[in-house]
Amino acid sequence: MTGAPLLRMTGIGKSFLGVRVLHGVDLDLHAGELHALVGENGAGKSTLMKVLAGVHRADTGRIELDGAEVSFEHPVRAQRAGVSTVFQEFNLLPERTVAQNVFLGRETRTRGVVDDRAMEGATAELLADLGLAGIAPWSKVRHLSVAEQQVVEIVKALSHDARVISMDEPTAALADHEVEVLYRIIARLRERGVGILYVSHRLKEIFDLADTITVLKDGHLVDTMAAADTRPAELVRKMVGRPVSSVFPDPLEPHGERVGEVRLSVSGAGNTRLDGIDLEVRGGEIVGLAGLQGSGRTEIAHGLFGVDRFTRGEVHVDGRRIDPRSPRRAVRAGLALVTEDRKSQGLLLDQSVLANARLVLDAVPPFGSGRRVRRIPGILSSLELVARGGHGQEVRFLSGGNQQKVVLAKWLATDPGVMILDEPTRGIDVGAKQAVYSLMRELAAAGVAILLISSELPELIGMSDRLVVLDDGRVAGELPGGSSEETVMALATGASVHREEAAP
Amino acid sequence: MTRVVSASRNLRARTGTTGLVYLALVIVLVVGALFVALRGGNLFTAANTVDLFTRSSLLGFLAIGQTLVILCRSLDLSVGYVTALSTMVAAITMAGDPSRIVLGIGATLGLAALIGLVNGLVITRLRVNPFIATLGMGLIIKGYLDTRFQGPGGSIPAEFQTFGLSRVGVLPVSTLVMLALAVAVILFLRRTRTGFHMYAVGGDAEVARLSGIRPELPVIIAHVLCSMTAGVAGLLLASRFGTGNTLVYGNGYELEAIAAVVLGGTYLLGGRGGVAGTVAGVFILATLDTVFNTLSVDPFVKDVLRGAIVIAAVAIYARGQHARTAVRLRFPSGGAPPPATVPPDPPTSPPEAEPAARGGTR
Amino acid sequence: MRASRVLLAGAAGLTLVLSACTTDAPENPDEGTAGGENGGEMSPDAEWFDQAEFGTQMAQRDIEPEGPADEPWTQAIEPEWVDTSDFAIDDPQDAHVCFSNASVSNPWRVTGFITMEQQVEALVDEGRIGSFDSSDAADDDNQQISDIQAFVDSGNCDAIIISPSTTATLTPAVETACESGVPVVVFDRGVNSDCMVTFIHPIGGYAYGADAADFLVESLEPGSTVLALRILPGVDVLEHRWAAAQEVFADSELEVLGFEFTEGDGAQIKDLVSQHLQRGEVNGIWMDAGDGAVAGLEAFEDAGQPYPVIAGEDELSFMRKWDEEGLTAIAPVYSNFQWRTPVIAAGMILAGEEVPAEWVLPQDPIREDELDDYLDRNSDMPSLHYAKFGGEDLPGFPEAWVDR
Amino acid sequence: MTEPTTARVRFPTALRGGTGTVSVLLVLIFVVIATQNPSFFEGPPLMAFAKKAAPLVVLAIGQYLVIVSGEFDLSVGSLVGAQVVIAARLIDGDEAMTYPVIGLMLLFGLLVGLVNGLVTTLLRVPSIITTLGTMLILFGAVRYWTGGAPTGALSEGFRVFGRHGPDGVPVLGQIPWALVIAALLTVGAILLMRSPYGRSLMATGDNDTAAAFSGVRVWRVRTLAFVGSSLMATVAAILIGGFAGVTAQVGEGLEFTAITAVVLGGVVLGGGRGTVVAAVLGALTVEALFTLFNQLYLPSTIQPTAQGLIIIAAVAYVSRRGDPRPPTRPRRRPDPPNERQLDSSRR
Repeated sequence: MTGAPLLRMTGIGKSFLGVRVLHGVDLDLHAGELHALVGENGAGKSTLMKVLAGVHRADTGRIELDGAEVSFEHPVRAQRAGVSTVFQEFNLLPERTVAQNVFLGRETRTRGVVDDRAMEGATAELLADLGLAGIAPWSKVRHLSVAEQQVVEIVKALSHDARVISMDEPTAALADHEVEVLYRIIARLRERGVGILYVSHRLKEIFDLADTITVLKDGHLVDTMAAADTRPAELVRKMVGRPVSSVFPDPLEPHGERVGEVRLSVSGAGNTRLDGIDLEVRGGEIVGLAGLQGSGRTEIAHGLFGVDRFTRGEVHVDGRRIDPRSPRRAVRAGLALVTEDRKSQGLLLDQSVLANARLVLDAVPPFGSGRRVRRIPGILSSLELVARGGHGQEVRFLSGGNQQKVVLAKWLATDPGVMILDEPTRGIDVGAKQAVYSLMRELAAAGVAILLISSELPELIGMSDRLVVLDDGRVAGELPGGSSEETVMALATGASVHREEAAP
Repeated sequence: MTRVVSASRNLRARTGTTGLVYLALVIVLVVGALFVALRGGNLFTAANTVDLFTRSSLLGFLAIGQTLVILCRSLDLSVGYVTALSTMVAAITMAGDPSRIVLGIGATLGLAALIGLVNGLVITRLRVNPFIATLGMGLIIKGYLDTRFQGPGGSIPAEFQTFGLSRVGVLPVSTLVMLALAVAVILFLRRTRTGFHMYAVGGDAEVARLSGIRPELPVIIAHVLCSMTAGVAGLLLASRFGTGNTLVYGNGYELEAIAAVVLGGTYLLGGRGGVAGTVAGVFILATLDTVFNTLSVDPFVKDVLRGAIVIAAVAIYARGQHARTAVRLRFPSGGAPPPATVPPDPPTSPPEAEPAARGGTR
Repeated sequence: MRASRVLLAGAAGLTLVLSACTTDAPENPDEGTAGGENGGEMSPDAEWFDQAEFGTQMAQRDIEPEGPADEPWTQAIEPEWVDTSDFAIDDPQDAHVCFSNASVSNPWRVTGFITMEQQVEALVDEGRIGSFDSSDAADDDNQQISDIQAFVDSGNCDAIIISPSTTATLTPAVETACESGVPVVVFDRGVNSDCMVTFIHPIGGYAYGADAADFLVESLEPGSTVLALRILPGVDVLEHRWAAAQEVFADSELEVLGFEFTEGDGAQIKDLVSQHLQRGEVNGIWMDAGDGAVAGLEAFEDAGQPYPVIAGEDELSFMRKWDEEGLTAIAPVYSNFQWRTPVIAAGMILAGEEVPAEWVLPQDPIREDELDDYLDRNSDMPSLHYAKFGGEDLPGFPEAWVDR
Repeated sequence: MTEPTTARVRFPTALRGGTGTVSVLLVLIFVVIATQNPSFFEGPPLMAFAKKAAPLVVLAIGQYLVIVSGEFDLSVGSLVGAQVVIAARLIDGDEAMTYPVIGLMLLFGLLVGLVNGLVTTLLRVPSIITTLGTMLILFGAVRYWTGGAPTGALSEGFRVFGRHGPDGVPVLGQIPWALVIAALLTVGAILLMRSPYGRSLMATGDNDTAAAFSGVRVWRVRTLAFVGSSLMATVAAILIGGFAGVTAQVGEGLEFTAITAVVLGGVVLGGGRGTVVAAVLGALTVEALFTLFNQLYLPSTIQPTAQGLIIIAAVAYVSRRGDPRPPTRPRRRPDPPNERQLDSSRR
């Protein structure tokens, strides 16, 4: 990479609520380069991208495009300047067509009227350029699969004649074979001289794709290096900043009555998105559910919890067969589910901490059981919840970590026998993460059976006693705790090989 | 059962809700004609056809405007009052003088637009819930009308009465104007940026904002246009009355218009639907009225039937929308292992075929 | 943000202040809104007061109508007979009569419409008409215009009866109906046209309002206070009643406390009367329509005050209350039996018989001496029935009115 | 969204969400009334005010339950009218029928609420349409049944609740039963909102997905809210019928007045925010406003204008007051196709 950079960010700093999340980060991006931005959750990658996209304004630092300083007050300013962003959340209107979404806000006009044909044509061209002629520009977005929607997002970014595209975990929602498509798209973009800023947790992708890697940690720039000269282990060490093992607390001495008993067993369970799921979790055990996004981890949690019902197979909790037809039944059977989407599925944002924490007790008989309700303040303080307004504080004013503690308190209040944690540390800070880890250990020691779902492999490996690896809706295999990431990934992705072989 | 469901789902996939609404219209026409025939009548006489069209025009104007507002995820409960005010403004401005017709139209639409602007600003700038903002605006206008006018007033010149009373064949002029306006608004929604942005703001204001749309603007424009269509409705009423009448606000036009819009398949929470469906919704209601009239149904039974039919129709649409959520299925309910082609490599499969295929498997 | 907050607070405050200001600011007389407190300068609104018409109606009260006294619905005051032989048809027993009704949205109209249906049955039995069809516009002028148009277009109607919902707005539609060549009968509220064969109505709103107001003037000491309770603004028949009352009160020494619009809702009436009673004596109540009169009287009971002198209507719950409590009262009448006349007129027209061009029916208030008689005659009838409904001789009596 | 909000956080909870605003407005109105008519606060007139306001308070409580769960109930006005007419027709002046008919009215209210609730939750018809439909159906059906105008008469026993009360109380004169009933229902509603059901209701209005994930049977909770609203409308009908007897127009437009009252109390349309007390204060404020207009001899025709201005101003003030959220609900995500949202009518 020689010559002047296409994009140069220097000394970018940003604070939220008085907490600094970026400390003077520098980053250069050249034309045709793929620059990977890595780091743990909360390291500041997304914030940096949002600063670049014009969603947030940096408190300090400057951004130069082609050597000229730019300032983006609004995402549209950034887009006009040729900096487009593919966010993690879809920014599409499901009721509008692909072409209408791609050109939203700057619809093509011919003689003063919006020209759908022209937009569709242009979209088709963009799609064809990427070798994706299969998506019809006139189909409504809600008819598309996740992967297709992801492609539409990229096309939308491209349609601005973008010279810089930043992508925030673009493969997060994609199945393995769909990732291939993304690889092809990225290759084309680079041929055209587009600079790509790429955020991902998946090391494989990073080493497959990146020219340069920048590591962020706790908002600080750790290092920027050429991918070719970097070894994965070295990268992980830089990301974590300390030996991996020390991050996760050690198991505690078990003291619960039910330790060792099978508390949750699933056999032959399936529905339209899962098949032949066999699973067993014992009291005191943490079982990790590994697998790529979309491999069926969350679906298992939802199946157990009666959100999406299993249509086949059996579920036993503490030896009793249960039919989880609704969350209510699951709760009564002693299950708890910490959902992955905290805000939309877990919290009542306008209600107080206390109202959230006692919600399940209020919703499921024995209603509002006084003894359990009285324990809630104790649970909240043992979780070290920080709320300036006390327990009457509305949850929406809390930080992500404290919000997650409220969700945990809500479930702890029910004294669950089996706890399912779906991405329990997503989007929360390091301190809160530690609290979650310690809590899991304590619960396990007390005899709770824990099923842990996480996209962060180190976390999954570090916390789990056993790992059940899923691939495309089925159990691909089981691994002992402490297995290497490579083994897990091989199992999680290996099934695609089988499938190809099995195909007629 | 399953077969019927999947057939209707396939149909829906091809034609969308609007197709379903027109199907409902046809069903209402056929069933209505059958009932009338059983009583020895004929629903499709020239007289009944004229009646049906005439009934549709007034509601049509109001419902077209309401569609725009609802598309933007707003609501306008003031249209009945704006209509009443407009009849007075038109009649008093024209004062029976043909040379003042243009002035009267201008004054009416101008005032209506101004009211819509205030509605839009109160909703977007002062962030008052549209329900309350427009209800309040309605009360304000009601108070003004009751205080300022005592009963009918003004006079509409005979030339302008052609708008309300003349017809071409079986088509009243007002219906033609209503249909022309519907076409214009359809074009507005499909061919202008503002129209596109209305869908965007109604669908997801945040996505719209991130795409560089000022989310307030489409909402304000929708309210202005909605009030103006209420103004046109007022002009129509005035031309039919030959005078202005304040008391028309008591006729519950706003709720009927909302019912027509929702019957037309427009989603009450915005972002989905359109004027074509609304026109069908209006014709459904007008057909019901004509059928009830031809059958001499008791006026109170009319209300009962109307209420029940609106609920039933919306319930049917709601079922359809529920089934439409795209779900990727790996395993058909039988639990057979996934064939290698499912899920297909998405970018290379024709997406149009997908909903139908999904409909079939469930 | 801050600025607009101030703005809002200001707007709210301003509203309060403005509303407070109106207390003593005199109304703009041009606006014609006789507001609450300025009852002292009583004079009728120009818009609704027609001195000539007022005079005519005052005179008509004292004219002996032509026709049999026991059938007031066939009587007419100073009729000008017109020839209808052009409209005569060969077989009236097959004639189809169409009726466009404004609505049956109040008890008076409900009672009247039952009477009309019973009259139709009687006429059909007599073979004077063949069949009858009605449409109901639910008080929607536009709907009624469509209804009339539908009758005209259908070509099935041998006569069209119209009870217009609003005088001014229905005029073009009635004219269209006239132009179709079918005989048109208009009753109750009129239209601004004389194209119809006959226009049937009782003497009118001025007479009604004056009957009530005259009674109050006679029965109350000078200087007594009177409260006027009205239903809605802008409805001509009601406005005429009030205009006449204003005319009468202006010449009297009664103090009119003001008027209130009640929408005919008992709860509103009772609340408004209670509030007036909190502020001072009310000696008389004038009402432009009697429904809800009982609620108004209850306000006096609940406040522990003596009953006022009251002008109600010939509605039965009021008349029974009057009887039970021995009130000083009058029941002005807007003759409900007028609902019989249009169908009879239609039958006469189709038979080619002469009818009055303007068929003015008698309209006599019920006074104390007639009270027992009318209560007797209507003893089976429910409340919200009108004493002078005039259907005692019809075949369906009394079940049709009792079981509604 | 996450701006520092220390200033607001220090506000006592009771003053947030509009309760403060409506209290101030109510006091302001009472002060103006007092300047116009000092005798207003002398017992009897105040009790007369309470008697008149009680039905709206009861209706506002019912409407509050529905609004806080994220829905609307437009059918209450028609229901009040229907219930009064039913009572008059069935009692027909017969004292012995009073209590059986009241029982029947409550059953009918229950039925209407169930229909509203189940159609909204299970058939997924937006509540504004459902209740608009029931409004039309009730309006038409009752009039069809009685031939257009109410028939029959209420018994004195029936009218006691809305019209009378224990007499001879010092200073106040008579304490209307209506006031007692409204007060009891207010207390009951406050307790209800503190009960597990009330908390589940509030949770449903805030975020029905999260509530369902926590084991709340969303459809049931919402349906019960509609039942509550209809039962309250029935009680209001008993009070209104008792207060003023039967007239043809009874109940008309009450649904909008009730919604106005609730919103004026700062209860947010869309659900999840606001208190019973705020709704009750809102109802009192609306009634006080009507009284004020009257005391000021404001021409009754201009009253709607003032009412409209004050409602808009009050709601604008509440929504301006430091709520950093946009007025709409948290934005709707395009549902990721492989993760269906849990929703109310799944089960």
